[in-house]
Amino acid sequence: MSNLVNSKGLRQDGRKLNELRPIKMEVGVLENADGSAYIEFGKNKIMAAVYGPKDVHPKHMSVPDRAILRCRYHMTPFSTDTRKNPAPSRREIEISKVIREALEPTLILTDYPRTAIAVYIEVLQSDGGSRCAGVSAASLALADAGINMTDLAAGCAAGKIAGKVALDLDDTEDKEGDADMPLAILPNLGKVTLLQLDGKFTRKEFEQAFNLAKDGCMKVYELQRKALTEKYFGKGEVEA
Amino acid sequence: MSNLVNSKGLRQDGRKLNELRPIKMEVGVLENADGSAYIEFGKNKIMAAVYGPKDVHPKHMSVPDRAILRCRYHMTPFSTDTRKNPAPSRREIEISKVIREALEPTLILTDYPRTAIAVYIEVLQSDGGSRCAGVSAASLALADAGINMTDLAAGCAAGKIAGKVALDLDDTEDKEGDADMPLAILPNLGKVTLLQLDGKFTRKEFEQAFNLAKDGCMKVYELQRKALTEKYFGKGEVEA
Amino acid sequence: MSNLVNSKGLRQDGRKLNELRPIKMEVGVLENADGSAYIEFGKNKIMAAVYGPKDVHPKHMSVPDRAILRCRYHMTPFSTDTRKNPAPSRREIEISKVIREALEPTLILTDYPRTAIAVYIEVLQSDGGSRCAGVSAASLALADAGINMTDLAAGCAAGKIAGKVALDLDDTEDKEGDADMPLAILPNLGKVTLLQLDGKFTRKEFEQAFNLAKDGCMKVYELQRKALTEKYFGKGEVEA
Amino acid sequence: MAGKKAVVVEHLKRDQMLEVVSKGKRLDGRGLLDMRPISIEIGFIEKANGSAKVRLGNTEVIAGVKIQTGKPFDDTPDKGLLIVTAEVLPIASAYAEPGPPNEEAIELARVVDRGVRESGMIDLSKLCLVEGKTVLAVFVDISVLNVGGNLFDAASYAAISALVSAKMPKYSVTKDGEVKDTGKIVALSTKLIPVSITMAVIDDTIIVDPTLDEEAVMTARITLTSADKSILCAGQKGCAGGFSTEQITFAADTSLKKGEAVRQIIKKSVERGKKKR
Amino acid sequence: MAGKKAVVVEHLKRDQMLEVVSKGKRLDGRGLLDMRPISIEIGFIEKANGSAKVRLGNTEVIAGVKIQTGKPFDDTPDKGLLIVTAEVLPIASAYAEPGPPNEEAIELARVVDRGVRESGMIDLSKLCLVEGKTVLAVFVDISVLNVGGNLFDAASYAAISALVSAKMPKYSVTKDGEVKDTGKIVALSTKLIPVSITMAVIDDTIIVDPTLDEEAVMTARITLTSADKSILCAGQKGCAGGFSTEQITFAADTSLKKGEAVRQIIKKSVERGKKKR
Amino acid sequence: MAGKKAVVVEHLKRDQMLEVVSKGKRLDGRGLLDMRPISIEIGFIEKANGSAKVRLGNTEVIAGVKIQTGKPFDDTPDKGLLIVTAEVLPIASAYAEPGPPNEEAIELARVVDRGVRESGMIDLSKLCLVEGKTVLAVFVDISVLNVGGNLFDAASYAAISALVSAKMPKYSVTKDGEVKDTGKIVALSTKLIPVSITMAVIDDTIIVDPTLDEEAVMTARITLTSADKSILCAGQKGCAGGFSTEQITFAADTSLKKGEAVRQIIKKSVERGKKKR
Repeated sequence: MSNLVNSKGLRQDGRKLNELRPIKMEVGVLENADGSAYIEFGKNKIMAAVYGPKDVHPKHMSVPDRAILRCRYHMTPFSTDTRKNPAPSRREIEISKVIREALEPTLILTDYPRTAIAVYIEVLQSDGGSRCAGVSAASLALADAGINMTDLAAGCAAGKIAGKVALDLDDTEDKEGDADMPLAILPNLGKVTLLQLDGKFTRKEFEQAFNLAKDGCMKVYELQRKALTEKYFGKGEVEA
Repeated sequence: MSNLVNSKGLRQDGRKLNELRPIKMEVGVLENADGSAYIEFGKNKIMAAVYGPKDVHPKHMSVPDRAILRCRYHMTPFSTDTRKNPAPSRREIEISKVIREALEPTLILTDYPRTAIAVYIEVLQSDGGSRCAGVSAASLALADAGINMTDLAAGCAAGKIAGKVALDLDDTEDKEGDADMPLAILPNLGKVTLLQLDGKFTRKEFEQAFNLAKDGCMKVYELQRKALTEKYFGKGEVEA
Repeated sequence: MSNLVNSKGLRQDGRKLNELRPIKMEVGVLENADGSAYIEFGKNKIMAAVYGPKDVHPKHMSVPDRAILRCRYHMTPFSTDTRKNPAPSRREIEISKVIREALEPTLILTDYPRTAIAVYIEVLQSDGGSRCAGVSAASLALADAGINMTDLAAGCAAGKIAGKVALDLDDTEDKEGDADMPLAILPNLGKVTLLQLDGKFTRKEFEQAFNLAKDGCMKVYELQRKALTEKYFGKGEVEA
Repeated sequence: MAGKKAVVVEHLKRDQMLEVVSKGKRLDGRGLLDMRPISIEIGFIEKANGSAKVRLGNTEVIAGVKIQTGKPFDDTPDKGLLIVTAEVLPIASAYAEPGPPNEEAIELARVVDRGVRESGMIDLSKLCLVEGKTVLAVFVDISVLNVGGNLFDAASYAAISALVSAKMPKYSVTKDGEVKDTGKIVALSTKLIPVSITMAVIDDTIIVDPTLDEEAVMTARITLTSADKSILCAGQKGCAGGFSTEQITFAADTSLKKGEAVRQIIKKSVERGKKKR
Repeated sequence: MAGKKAVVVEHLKRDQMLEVVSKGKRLDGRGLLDMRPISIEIGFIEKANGSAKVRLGNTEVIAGVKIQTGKPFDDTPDKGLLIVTAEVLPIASAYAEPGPPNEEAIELARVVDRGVRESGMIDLSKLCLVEGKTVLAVFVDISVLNVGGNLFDAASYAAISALVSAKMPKYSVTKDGEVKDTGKIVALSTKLIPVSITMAVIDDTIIVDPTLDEEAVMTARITLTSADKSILCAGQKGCAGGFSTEQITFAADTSLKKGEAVRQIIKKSVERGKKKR
Repeated sequence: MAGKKAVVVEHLKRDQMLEVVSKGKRLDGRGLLDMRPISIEIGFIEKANGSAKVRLGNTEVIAGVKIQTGKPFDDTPDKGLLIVTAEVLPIASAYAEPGPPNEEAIELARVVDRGVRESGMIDLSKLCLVEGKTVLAVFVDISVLNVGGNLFDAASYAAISALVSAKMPKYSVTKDGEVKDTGKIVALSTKLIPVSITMAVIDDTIIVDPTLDEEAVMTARITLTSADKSILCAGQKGCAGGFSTEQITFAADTSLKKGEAVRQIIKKSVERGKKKR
């Protein structure tokens, strides 16, 4: 029924079920932004930038004892197989919200009263799992901006293809597969701050996928740390 | 040519030409609203709520010596035969305006300087005459909110079907009939505060329809008083 | 290939290559506006009005040491061959910008700190060259409003039809021709403040067209002066 | 929006206005039921199928009619379309802002639309070319050039005059349902000339055709449109005040009476327009 | 938007709420994993193909289902359409403003949509009439009448109940691809009853079905939808806080367990609704 | 929007900038008519039909080309569509806000569009598949990643490079007008490489390719696009200042001359891109 996994247990791009796609991260890629990062996650190509802390407009939106966090996840018209209408879709609005909520627990917003911190995530090319890669890039950009943080947020999804739980689905696997569960975790705080589920899991598969995605997040976290180290002490680009 | 009135002078739903549809009113139906009312007028099912007096945003819209009145008449997407687009139509915008102007003369807005009073009318199911029923429900909600008032506004339409002047047209009669004239009156102040006309009346028919609609409004007014009495002294629901 | 120019070198409406269409200007045509002007330029019929200097809303948009200039170029739905959608098109937004930039150097905006001056150009009927005619009318309206100015802005286009450089293309010539270059100049300051180019010119044709358009602008300028003189000393309407 | 101006007018002119109205007069010398002078210029927009520029006192309005082929609505597959829009251009008043139509402009368009539609002046079923597929769409776009009181009537007269004088291509339909422009020009077929009359209540007295100043102090407004000498076909009450039963009756009589006079003006203007062309 | 209210609640009730939760109780007397009373009225909107009015505690929601013919999406020419929208009506809360749906309303609609779609309760390929040309579009429009905490579950129960009880015309397709209403009424074919269960974290403790006050102090929220006793089909974590791994596991178990109870309530309500009609 | 920044720049750098320009130099060491370094990466977006990432100084822009079937406009039934959009992404500058394109972004898109369209580099009549029914639509979407002065040229080079290197499916049309993807990939047919050159006036002197700081003090801007060595095909003057006649003449000459140099860079980048793939 599905040719997503072959007889050797390999996926269409040759990966094993528990294998991540190739990942590349770079911190500090944009000149104007206060902080920025670029991530390639399989064919996903995503740029994240942070502006702030800065004044809030309109003023009555500011909060006396902390910064407000704004987040936009946005896909460029050329990022998808069929051209995407430039106006923000309902999907983009929802993802902007869950990403903001995934990032907020990492930030010490009370250090910046009455200000706004804006996180912009631009998907230049998308290929399944862009919200997870977006979270990871945005967290790097926040660190690059020097915002006080208690942890990084690292994102990775797991799903089900051809009846099997698998790590990090690409576009085809997402569309033709059975289920997808994007996750973001805060490795040091031990918290799950993004979790969504599309598709059917038995109770057991749910647990398997959750653990697999968590492992993926930890690998992403290692690369994030490497990328930050490279930026501040090394040559600035990391590949997995 | 038209089968809206049969040989016995009865309409498709069995009503006489000068007969209202069944009416049900209830005051204080919503928990969060400062005032609220629910009306069934034939198959119309309408919820009205009042919030305020409250601060005005943006501030420069406030008026130093009185409250501003806001009004939205809105149809839910499932309220009409064919699904209604959720965005406000020009029709809804116009009706919101004429309803606001029908209600305003009943309110002592000068008692609430620099504030806003918001009236929201939600048509859950519509069946001809919804603007009149909406006015009546909104007026009850204003009373329920304890806003200082000099009168209630009571609404009812009269029209022309099969060449005959008739009270309170339903959807089919409105669409297949010859004319419709929605009315709202202030019974104690003796004022007409809503009047519209769609369709052809001779001068005499205009007068007949006007008087018939006025009689209808008076019957609605009696039910409004009953509903308010029930709410504050009795069991809370009235049927006609 | 093209019948835009006949064997005698005349255009479809009988004009020579270097001839303007009939022009009519009138200053002070609208009662409410602080300044206004009407122009007929061929079949173009354009009304311009100025409101201001006036308070800026929202306030934070105001500039402490000068007035801000706002400009809207707008086509009525009936102004074009095929009905124009009433919503502002990208074309109208662009033209509004270039017209504002064409007018701004004529105004002593520092004389009106913290205020706004609004210029509205309404194309009632369009026929090629409406942006140039719009600039000319707007400049008259600004003068009529008594805004302190150092010069008038006079607009006229030149283009290429049937392989020949020609002055002041009409709609058909614009669409079927090879190139169009709208221009606006400040005759006394000797500045070009609007220039656009659509279509192919050799380097030499560019120069010819530019000079031809400049001559056209000078003729328009003479009519502008006449119209202002007529308004303040004479009978108020000028024809060319 | 008009708040600030209204306040000023009230303080300066309110008493004065009430006084003259109580004596049966108006500040501009008119009688209570007199219209201001009406001038109608037919065919101002040559590129439109029909157009009219109307001056009613110092209110100025242009209406343009465009007739194009289009698709019918799903629930009326055998009828042409009538689409009326109105915009108070920002050139027209210090209180008009550019942008999408606000509730006043929407009400204006819808009241004009109602007069045209409900009078039956245009038989929409005659505008059907291929049932369910191709019909004629009649766009009536109204642009207010100068706001000077009583936009409803000025806009209505402009729209009606533009429609009555409209010309359009004659279309033919081939056997297999293709619509072709025959190249011939015919008049848009219209019956009746609906006429709206707008009245205002000032100091409990009804006046016809209010000026901008009168609108600032009126407590209620009513527009009643007659299809002919004896038929009323559209109505709209406005403003945050009310009418007595007697005032409604009086308004109905007044609309029929004054409407007939305006109908003659429109007819003559259209005739004059025909000769000019 | 809800900022001001939240602050007040925090100061007055926060300590109190944390205290009772730490003792395994709730301010309204419920146990930590108890739902509030659920009442479901089927068929409230007679004109809709299906409808349900749901009361969950003091949250009130109506969902209406409309089924109409339409065009399929280009990339799924053989499938019907499912379109879910949600609006928090301005009557529902002092913090709800009229206007286009904000991010909360969009998330609400999309989470409900996910539960319906991913459970497979509706076989969209059965809603295709003419491939690439005509399919049935199922609109599920959700209107929140009163905001009282846990909109996700109330909206979901309303939508599911409306769908399960929906009736629609039976269409036939002629040889040349024309779609005709046969005049017969059939039920919308549905399999399964997906049930969402929303949980919140207060003081590191998981509670089920939070009230408005509890939402004001919760640090994180999760909605997990089960397709049946053993299958999870949709999920959404919300709010600016997180869950531990153990809490996620616990939430999954809780969703399956509590979901089955709610499933029975929905089934009974739909049965009762059938008898009434 | 850029108000505050502009003020700061003026006070700090204005005098300095005017001084060096008066000596025929630039703050960054360039000569008056020198472009900053240009780097063009072809094919950065593998999923697009064509794409290019351009760096011009510290301005960074990506353009993606998507080619899809669509319906022609009514008035050009035999021509394909060219649609150019531009967005200054909010990552690109502290002064860029998310939202629908403002007038700057609209002007940017339209000036790029004009260069492509008026040069005739794409023969739109070759993109017609079935007259009046199906044509190819070429979308050129431009995303500005970093604002560093002279967006016009950077955006234009990105768009042109993306178009020149674009590949697309070969379509065939069956006898009864059905469009089919043959599975073969062909290049988008282009003639010419239009090149825009943007110049600014500072202290009455013309400079080429202004930086962000130079834009803050320039009094006028002009973009002239050449189709080849000797033909100018598009132009746009900007900013609230003017040009003398001599300056216009000089700008025309400069555009043709500098344009030819940039044309070679684009050609080479596209060649290099072809080899890489």
